[in-house]
Formats: sequence, structure tokens, C-alpha cells
Amino acid sequence: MNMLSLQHFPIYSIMVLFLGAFLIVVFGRSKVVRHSVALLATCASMLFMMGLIKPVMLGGEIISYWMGARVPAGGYAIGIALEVDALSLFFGLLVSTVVFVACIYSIQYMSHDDNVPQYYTLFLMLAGGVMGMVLTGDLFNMFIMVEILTFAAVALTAFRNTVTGALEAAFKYLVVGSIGSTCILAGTIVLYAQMHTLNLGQLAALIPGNLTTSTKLAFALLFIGFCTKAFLVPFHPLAADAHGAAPASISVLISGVLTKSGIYGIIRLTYFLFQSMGLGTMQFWLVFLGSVSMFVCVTMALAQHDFKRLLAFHSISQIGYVLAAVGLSTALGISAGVYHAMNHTIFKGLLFLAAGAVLHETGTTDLGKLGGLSKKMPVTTVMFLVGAAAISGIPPFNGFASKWMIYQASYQKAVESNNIGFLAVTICALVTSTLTLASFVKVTQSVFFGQLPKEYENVKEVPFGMRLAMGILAALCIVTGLVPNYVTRFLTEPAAKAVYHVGAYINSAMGAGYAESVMQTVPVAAEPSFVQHGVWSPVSWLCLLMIALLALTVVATSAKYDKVSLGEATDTKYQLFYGGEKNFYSQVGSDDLFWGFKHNWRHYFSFMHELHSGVVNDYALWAVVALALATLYALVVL
Amino acid sequence: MALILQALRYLVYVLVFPGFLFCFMTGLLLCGIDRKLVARMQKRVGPPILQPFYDFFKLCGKETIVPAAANRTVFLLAPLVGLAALVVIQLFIPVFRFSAFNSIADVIVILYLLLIPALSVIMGGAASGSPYAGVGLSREMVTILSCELPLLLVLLAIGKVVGTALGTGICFSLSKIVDYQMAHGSLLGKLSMIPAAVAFLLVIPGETGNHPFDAAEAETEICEGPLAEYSGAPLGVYKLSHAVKMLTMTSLFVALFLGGIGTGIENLMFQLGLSGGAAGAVAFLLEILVLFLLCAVLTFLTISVVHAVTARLRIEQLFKYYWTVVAGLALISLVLAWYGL
Amino acid sequence: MFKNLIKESTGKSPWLFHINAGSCNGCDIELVSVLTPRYDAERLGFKLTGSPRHADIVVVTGPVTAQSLDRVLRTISQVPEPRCIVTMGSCPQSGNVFRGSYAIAGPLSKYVHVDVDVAGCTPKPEAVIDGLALATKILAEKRGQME
Amino acid sequence: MILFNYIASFFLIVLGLYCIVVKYNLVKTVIGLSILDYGVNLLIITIGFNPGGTAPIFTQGEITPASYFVDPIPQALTLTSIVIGACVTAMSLALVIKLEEQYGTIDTREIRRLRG
Repeated sequence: MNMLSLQHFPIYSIMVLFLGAFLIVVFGRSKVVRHSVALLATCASMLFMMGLIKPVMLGGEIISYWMGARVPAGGYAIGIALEVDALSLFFGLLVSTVVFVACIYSIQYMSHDDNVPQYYTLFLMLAGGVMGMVLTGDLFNMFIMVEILTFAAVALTAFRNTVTGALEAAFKYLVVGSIGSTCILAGTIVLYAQMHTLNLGQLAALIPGNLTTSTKLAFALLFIGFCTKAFLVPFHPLAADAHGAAPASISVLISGVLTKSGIYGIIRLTYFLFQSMGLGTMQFWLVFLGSVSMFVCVTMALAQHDFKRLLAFHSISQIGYVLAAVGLSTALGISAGVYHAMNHTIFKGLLFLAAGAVLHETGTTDLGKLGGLSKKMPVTTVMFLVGAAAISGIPPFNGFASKWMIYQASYQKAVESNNIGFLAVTICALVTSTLTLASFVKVTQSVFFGQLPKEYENVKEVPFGMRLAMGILAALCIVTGLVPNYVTRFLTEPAAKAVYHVGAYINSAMGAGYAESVMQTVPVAAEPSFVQHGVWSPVSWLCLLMIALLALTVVATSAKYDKVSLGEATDTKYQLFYGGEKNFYSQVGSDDLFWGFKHNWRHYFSFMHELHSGVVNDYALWAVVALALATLYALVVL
Repeated sequence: MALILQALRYLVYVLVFPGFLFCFMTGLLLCGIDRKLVARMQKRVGPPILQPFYDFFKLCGKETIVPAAANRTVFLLAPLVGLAALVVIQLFIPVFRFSAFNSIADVIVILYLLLIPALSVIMGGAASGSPYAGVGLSREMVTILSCELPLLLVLLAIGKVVGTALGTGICFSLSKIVDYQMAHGSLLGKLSMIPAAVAFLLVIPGETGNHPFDAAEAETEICEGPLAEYSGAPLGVYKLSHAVKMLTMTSLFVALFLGGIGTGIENLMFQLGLSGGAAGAVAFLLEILVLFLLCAVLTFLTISVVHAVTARLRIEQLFKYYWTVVAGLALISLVLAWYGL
Repeated sequence: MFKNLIKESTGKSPWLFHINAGSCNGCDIELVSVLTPRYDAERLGFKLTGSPRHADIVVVTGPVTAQSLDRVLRTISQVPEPRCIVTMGSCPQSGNVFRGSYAIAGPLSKYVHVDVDVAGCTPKPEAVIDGLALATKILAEKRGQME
Repeated sequence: MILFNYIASFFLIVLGLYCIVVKYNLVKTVIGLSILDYGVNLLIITIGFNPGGTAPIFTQGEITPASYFVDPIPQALTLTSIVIGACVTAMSLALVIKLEEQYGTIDTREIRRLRG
């Protein structure tokens, strides 16, 4: 077989990452070698994924690759398979792109640390783990990859073990993460006991006919396992701890990539294995969890005073959007959900990189200590503002495009099913979006604007490599926001369609006709409809805005608007107005910026503060309770 | 040739009619009317109606000081972006049957576009580096937060009512909403829309930052908050934006709730026996006039009267008021709309 | 056209900023009464602003105490051009009853150019309006000279 | 016999979770994780076990439809799972040592600098 045929691309894109990890362990002492290996590996992985766009995304093919060419025989899949349909490829593309950008960023960001070879090894293992997880067609393989990525993530969280809380965060993550992984393993094995197979395709074919108590138990176990990976609500404190303590380039991976693997797992589990498309109870479960996640985490973020911790809570809030949208189980909802997943990866990556840039230059991420960096780090500021506008859903950036689709999808669902519950999702999503904006205004004011503290007078702009990484993501933010039609047509709609084409997935894994022979009713892929009721064309809007701005500028220049008087701070005229007093350092920012809002919610905030006690036992208890609730729900309601 | 004409037409839209010139004139005029009315209600003579024009041009002639602590680019660019964004929003709001651009943005998008002018104030204030601006921008943000919930509930209710009537489930397109009203009478005539209209009216002074919801720009306590360091032309642009925002909000109300009045104008034309191009032009001018009068009445109701009889609310009172009373009204309307009333 | 408009407008929209340089509050109250329904200086476009950056006319009341001098001068320097300085009441002009006190740094004209003096302890609102109207004229002239 | 295995594995899993949730000593938390792992491993092995089956080792052509053997896949899974469990234990113990160095305690109630 031709070694360069498309068939091999998925395994290559996983292999290069692990191979790179191995090479860095052996030859990583040299700076040049480890940087070039890491860059090459991540870049190659990305290129392999891109090579699959044409057949899989546009052509609708499903690529299945059997390790050692052990194709299924006698109706049983014994070998280990990689199955790449549009959904897998969508997440694969996302992962590989962000990993590549994070790798570019790491080179200069990690230049001051020791043990850098170990960093790159773990980095590539984390990337490889996620790639493996989203491309695999085997449930147990999924578990292994989840373990690899959890492990690498834990080790990387503790990488800067002198940072306050890094070890603590890693330990908590390890404990709860292990409970989650164990859940996945237990769920896998319970399914195996029922179906005697681990292949996702075969499982998907067999489960709907044998929905016994055990399979439902397995569902609950797997669901909670993937929830821990996506850090959904009872597990969100871990995300906050881990993101805050890890190096920024790793936070990007944890929030942008690791959580997506959890979401991917949940989509595969609910819509492929258990085929609960259109099942009301499942919709309720997912949408409820998503809405709670998005709201709780955004309010938690408002109360934070650490840059990265705040971003971490926002990432879970955005994951809540994704889950709520996906849980609607309409074509538009799934398309909007995966679109938002993609956008979240991009803008949250950008924001974490900006936070990392601030940390790199000032040595702190405490919002109370920073301020006025926009004059010292203009490029970082612009990048941050792009990311902040995107996550808060300011048109025309990408966050708006996907959130807007989510509002429509949920409202449409509410109207179509005449269920007022989905209306609450729309409202919750819209309010959350505004709260997100509020907390980013807080960050903007506390870090980039306002007054510059004395000790940061000599802060410089970050080096080129870091700016380049941020620039790539910022450009992606703008581009994917300006052409939502193309993004949905070429990326998210194929992915959403893939969710509907379960039969094709099964047949591709097990050979044509298998699904029809095993299942009583093969889920027929009715052509899903992506009708939207709103209108939004960002490019025209931008053109209009540009014309308006241009006209304004012309008027302004003719009115000598540009003739401004500038001067030094020593001249009293150019000092700030302090009610006549001499200027002194006075930065308004950090905690109490939204006093007017928080005062009304003070009981809620103090309750949440008490709840997030930071004791690992509590978090483990939450995990156990979540597991119990999920089991109960699965057994009683589903 | 046709393309050039089309482009010219769009340029006229942006620069003259629903765009700059119209916004500039009507916005400042509304502002002047408001000031005059408030003065009359307080038994004062009040400034001339053209006073906001004088203020604006005077500010253009003043020196523009950029404080040394400020980030110059953002400081100077923020007001321009805010004004431009507002003007663009105005382009999307139909004037009865006329709508300059109707397939670019729907009401939900407009809800978000309305954030941009407010953000421009926040960014400008933050860029100035003043602690007064810091306090002011925090209040400005809480004000946005407060207004957002009732506003979005109102918009969802409208989307549901019109969507049900048109048979599409939901309808967020502004021009469709107006067309529907032209055919079936104003939305204000529906029972479910009355609380929504009241809620929207209460949101108007909050969105524009007028008394008593002007905690963000309280000149007596925090020196006009985000605008504390602005002088000269940029300040004038902010004042202009404020005036245009009054126009935007009131004309949005007209489009959403009173769109049916346009039919009356057409009937009038019909009764007068006018037809053809001349009638169209007359009707168009009449529509603009009616729109302006309605905006003025709404400004009087929501901004002037409220200004004259109330004292400024503290920011947390403001938040509570909007999230309980106003949002409650909007929610009632949404529930009524849901059950088809 | 634009220049003419600006020139026209400068005399019609004077915004005030009020500095209390150790005043006994008599003048402060009287200044506010100028804006009340009875006298209504808003007819002429007067408006009290909260920040010196927005102001055209600075109204100083009080004898300019040694403590306040620095603050007064700093605030005045922060008012953008063209600007007018009006002293209100006798205190900033002569020191009034506080004259000769160790705590007084006035009169204000020792430190900055004062455009209009409105004398009296306290001046009548009519006098204040007259003074402010005069200041407005000076303001328009200054604006003309800036070209 | 097999039932007893299932009961034991259930008991081990619950014991492990109980240990993690209730014990405030970091080392005991790690022990809890290990017990949890063992419980799941026992479950896997039990699922694959066929009473009276032979070892699943056959050469080419030896296997017939009649041959009765223990399912080999769960055994392979268990091996992997054991390895992973060992890694978890090693890693968490390493973290405990470092935590003790930094915080001077291994009481979970005092290791809570990140909260709220």
C-alpha cells in the first residue's frame, strides 16, 4: 500500500507527535534540536490533518484505518481502529492548529525555565494524547489516550513547581482526574461485558438494541468521565486551579484542547454510541448542565482577581455554551456548538497567550498589582482586546458569530418544541455573554489601561515569536468572525452532518451493510436543516463602519481634530485631574470594579466563595455526587 | 453605470439620510428639545433649542489635551469608533417602509451593536488613566449589564409574536417586523406587547445614560466619569454620540412598536388623491417628519419628564431596579407572547 | 463655514468650572442661585461642568489660601484653551476681611491673568451673570486670536 | 464464586472513593486512588473470566469453534490499567513529597491556597 495514501494520515498525525516526544527525551539537550523537533512534529501533524480536509470535510468520506491491517472478521472488530469522520477531523484540525501555535509561542516563553526538554516531551505527549483521543475508533484506546493526556497535563501543571499553588493544583487535578479516568475505564468495561467489543462503530450498532440497565450505568460512568475532562460544572475548580498554575502555553492546551476532547467524548457518547438524537431527557440533561456551567462559571470569573484564573473560569463558561448548543440536538445547534468550540479554542488561546505575555514581562498575573501596560506592550494589548471582544461576543469577531447562532438555535428549538425551558437557555446565554463582557472590561482596565505601577516602568514588549503566535490566533479570530457562512459551510456543517450519519460511521468501521444487518432501524440521515432566522453579514457591516469611520475622519481632520496638544507629565497641564491634588498612583481595578452588580448578588457570591473551599476532599465529593446523580438520572429517566 | 449609481445611493444613505447628516441634525435637535422641555418643566426659560449645536461646535474649536498618562491612540480613536458604530446602527433601523440596509443585521445583532458605543466610552475612559474614569467605567458597565436583560427579553418577545403571526416561528428581522406592523397594525395594540413597550421605554434613559440613570457620568461626584479627561473635539464627539443614541433608541422604539403608523400615512396619501413619484416623495418626507415627531414625543416621555422629576439613583439601586421591575415587565410580556396573547 | 460656526458658537456655549479657594460658601451658594429658575443662566448656555477639562470659564471664589494655591493653579492649568478666569466676590481680588492673614496667598491676580473680576461680598446674581457674560465675550475674542 | 468477585470489586471501588472523600491525609488519598484502581481491575478480570476455560494461548489452526477459553482482551486491558495505576501512584506520591516540602504539611485542609 502506498505509504502516502490518505488512509495513513490519521496515524501519522498522532505518531509524529509521540515520535517527537521520544526524540526530545533522547536528543533534547540541544536547544536547536528540541525546538526544531517540536515545531516540525506539530507542524507535520497539522499538515496531515489539513490533507484530510478535502476528502473528509468536503467529500464526506470516512477514513478508517486498522492497526496492523486487522480488519473486522465475522462481524467482530478485534483490531484497533482509527476512525476519522468529519467530526473527528474537525476537532483534530482544531487541536493540531492550536498545538502548533502554542509550540511557536513556547520557544520564547519557556526560554527562562529549566528542564525545558521535559517540557517539550510532555507538551508533545499532551498533544498526541488529544489527537489520539479525537481520531480513535476504539473505546479502550480512547481511555488510554485520556490517561496520557491527563498525565501530561498534570505533570505540566506542576511544571513550574515554585509558582504558588502549582503542586496543589496538580494534585487536585490528579485526584479528581483519576476518578474521572477510572469512570471511563469502568464504563468501557461494562460496555464490553455487554457487547464484547470495544470498537466505537460496532458499539454504536449494538447498543440501541440492547439498552439494559448495565449499558445505562456505563453511560453514566462514561459521561461523568468525559465531564471531568471537559471540566463541566462540578469539576470546574480543577480547571481554574490547573490553568492558573500551568505555564500559559499549557493553559492554552488545557483550555483549548483538553476541554474539547471532553466535549468530543460527550458528543460521541451521546449521539453515536447511545444515539440519543432528539431524545428529550438527554437534551434536558445536556442543556441543563451546559447552562449551569456557563452561568456559574461566569459569575465565578467575575469574582476572581488573578488574570489566568479568571480566564480559566471563562473557559468553562464557554464550554457550557458548547454543551448547551450541542445538547439541543438540532442540526443548527450542533453546528453552532462545534463552531463555538472552535472559536473558543482560538480566542481563549489568544487570551491565555496574552496573559502569558503579561506574566513573562511583569512576573505576575495578579490583577490588583498590574495596570497601564498598554503603553509598554501595545501589540499585546491589541491582541488581548481582539480576544476579549471575541469572547464577549462583540461583532464582528468570531465569538459573536457562534454565540448568535447559539441564541438562534436555542430560541428556534424553544419555539419549535413549544418548550419554555429552552427559552431559559437563550436568556441565560445572552446574560452570560454580557457578564463575560463585564469581566473582560475589568481585565482590560486592571491590566492594560489605568495607571502604570512604578515597578513596571521598564517593561518591554514581548519577543517576536510570542507576538507571532498571538498574531496568528488574532487573525483567525477576525477571519472566522467575518466569514461565518464559509466556516459553517466547510467546517461546522460537515461536522454536524457527521453527527447525524451514524449509520455511515458504523458501516465504514464494520464494512458496508453491517448497520442494516444488526440494527432494527438504522438512523437514517435525513438531510439536516441549517435554517437561520436571523440575518447578519459581518463584511457588509464592516464596510459600512469603515465608510462611516472614513467620513468621520475626513470631517475630523478638516476640523483639525488631529491637532492635539501633548506634553510631559511634569507639566501640570498634562497631569490627570485629581480634584486639584498632585498626581499619585491610584489604579481603579481588580476586585471591586463592579461593586454595583456584586452588591446585589452578595449572598450568592459569598455562598460560592464558601463552596469553592479548595480542599481536595470536597472536590472529590462533588465528583462522587455527580456520578451518583448521573447514574440515578441514567437509570431512572433515560 | 448601474453599479456606480448603486454605490452612490449607498454613499448617500451613509452620509445623508439615515446616516450622518440626519443623525447629527435630529440627534442634537432632540437633545435641545429635551433641555428646553426640562427647563420649562422647572419654570425656567431654558437654553435655545439649538444649544447642543453651539456646544458641539464650541467644543470642536477648543484645545484637545491628551494627558501624559493616557494611551493616545485609544484615547483619540474611541469616540470616533463609537459614533461611527452608532451611525451604522441607525442605517439598519427602518423608517416605516423605507429601510436603507435590511439584510445586514437583525434585532439581536443590533442589541450587540449597541454595546459598541458604550464600550467606546469605557475604552476611552480606561485609556485616559484617570481614577475618576475608572470608577465611571465600572458604573457604565453595570449600567449596560442592567439594561441588557430587559432589552433582550423585550426583543425575544417581539421575535416570538411576529414570528408566530408570520408563521415562521421566530422573526428577528427588523424590516419584517415593520412590514408586519404596516400590514396588521402596530405591535403596541397587542396585549402582550404593552408591558414590553413600557419596559423598553424605561430602558431608553438607561441606555442613553440620562437622568436618573446617569450614575456613570455623574458630574457632581465623579467629574463625569469616563469623560473626565476629555476636552475639545473628542468630548464633542461623545456628546454627539449621546445625542444620536437618543435618536437611535427612540427610533428603534418607533420601528418595533409603532411601525403601523406608516400605514396611516399611506392611507392619507391615498385619500388626498396623490399618486406616483410625487406622492412617494411627499409620503417619504412626511414619514421622516412623523418619525421625528414621534421621537421627540418619546424623548419627552422617557427622558425629559423622568429627568425633571427624579434624582440620580445609586448604581446598585439602578441595577436592582432594572433586573427586578423592568425585567419583570419584560418577562410578563414574554410569557404572554409565549401563550399567544 | 466650519470656522464661522465655531466662532459663532464659542460665545454661546460657555461652560463653567467652579473652584472654591477657601471661600466662606457665600459666593458658592450665590453662584448656584444663578442657575436656578429665577435667574436661569442656562438661557445663555451656561452650564456647570464637573471637570476642568470641559470648562471654558473658571470661576474662583475665596481668598486663595496658602493651602489651596497649588491646587487652584494646577486646576486652572488643566483647562483647555481658550479659557477665561473669573474671580467672584472680593476675596480672590483683595483678600477681603482675610487680607494680611498668614494663611492667605492671594490675590489670585498675583499668579495668573484674571479676565473678569466680579466684586461684592457676595456679588448679586445679576452682577455675576453680567460678569460671566463679559467673560463670554472675552472668550470669543480669545478664540478669534487663536486662529 | 464469580458473584463474590463482583461484590469484592464493588466493595473496593466504594472503599477507594470513601477513602478519597473522607481522609484528610494526602498519602491516604493516594492509597484511596490505588484501591479504586484495584477495584476496577478486579472488575475487568472478572468480566473476562469464563469458569473452566483454558488459557487463551493457541497456535495457528489450533483454535476451533469448540475451544473454550478465558477472554484475553480484558486481561490485556487490565495490564494496561495496572501500568497506568502504577503511574498515577508514582506521580501522586512525587507530588505529595513536593507538597510536603512546600507547605510543611500533608493535611488536605491546609493545602488550599487556591480557592474561591
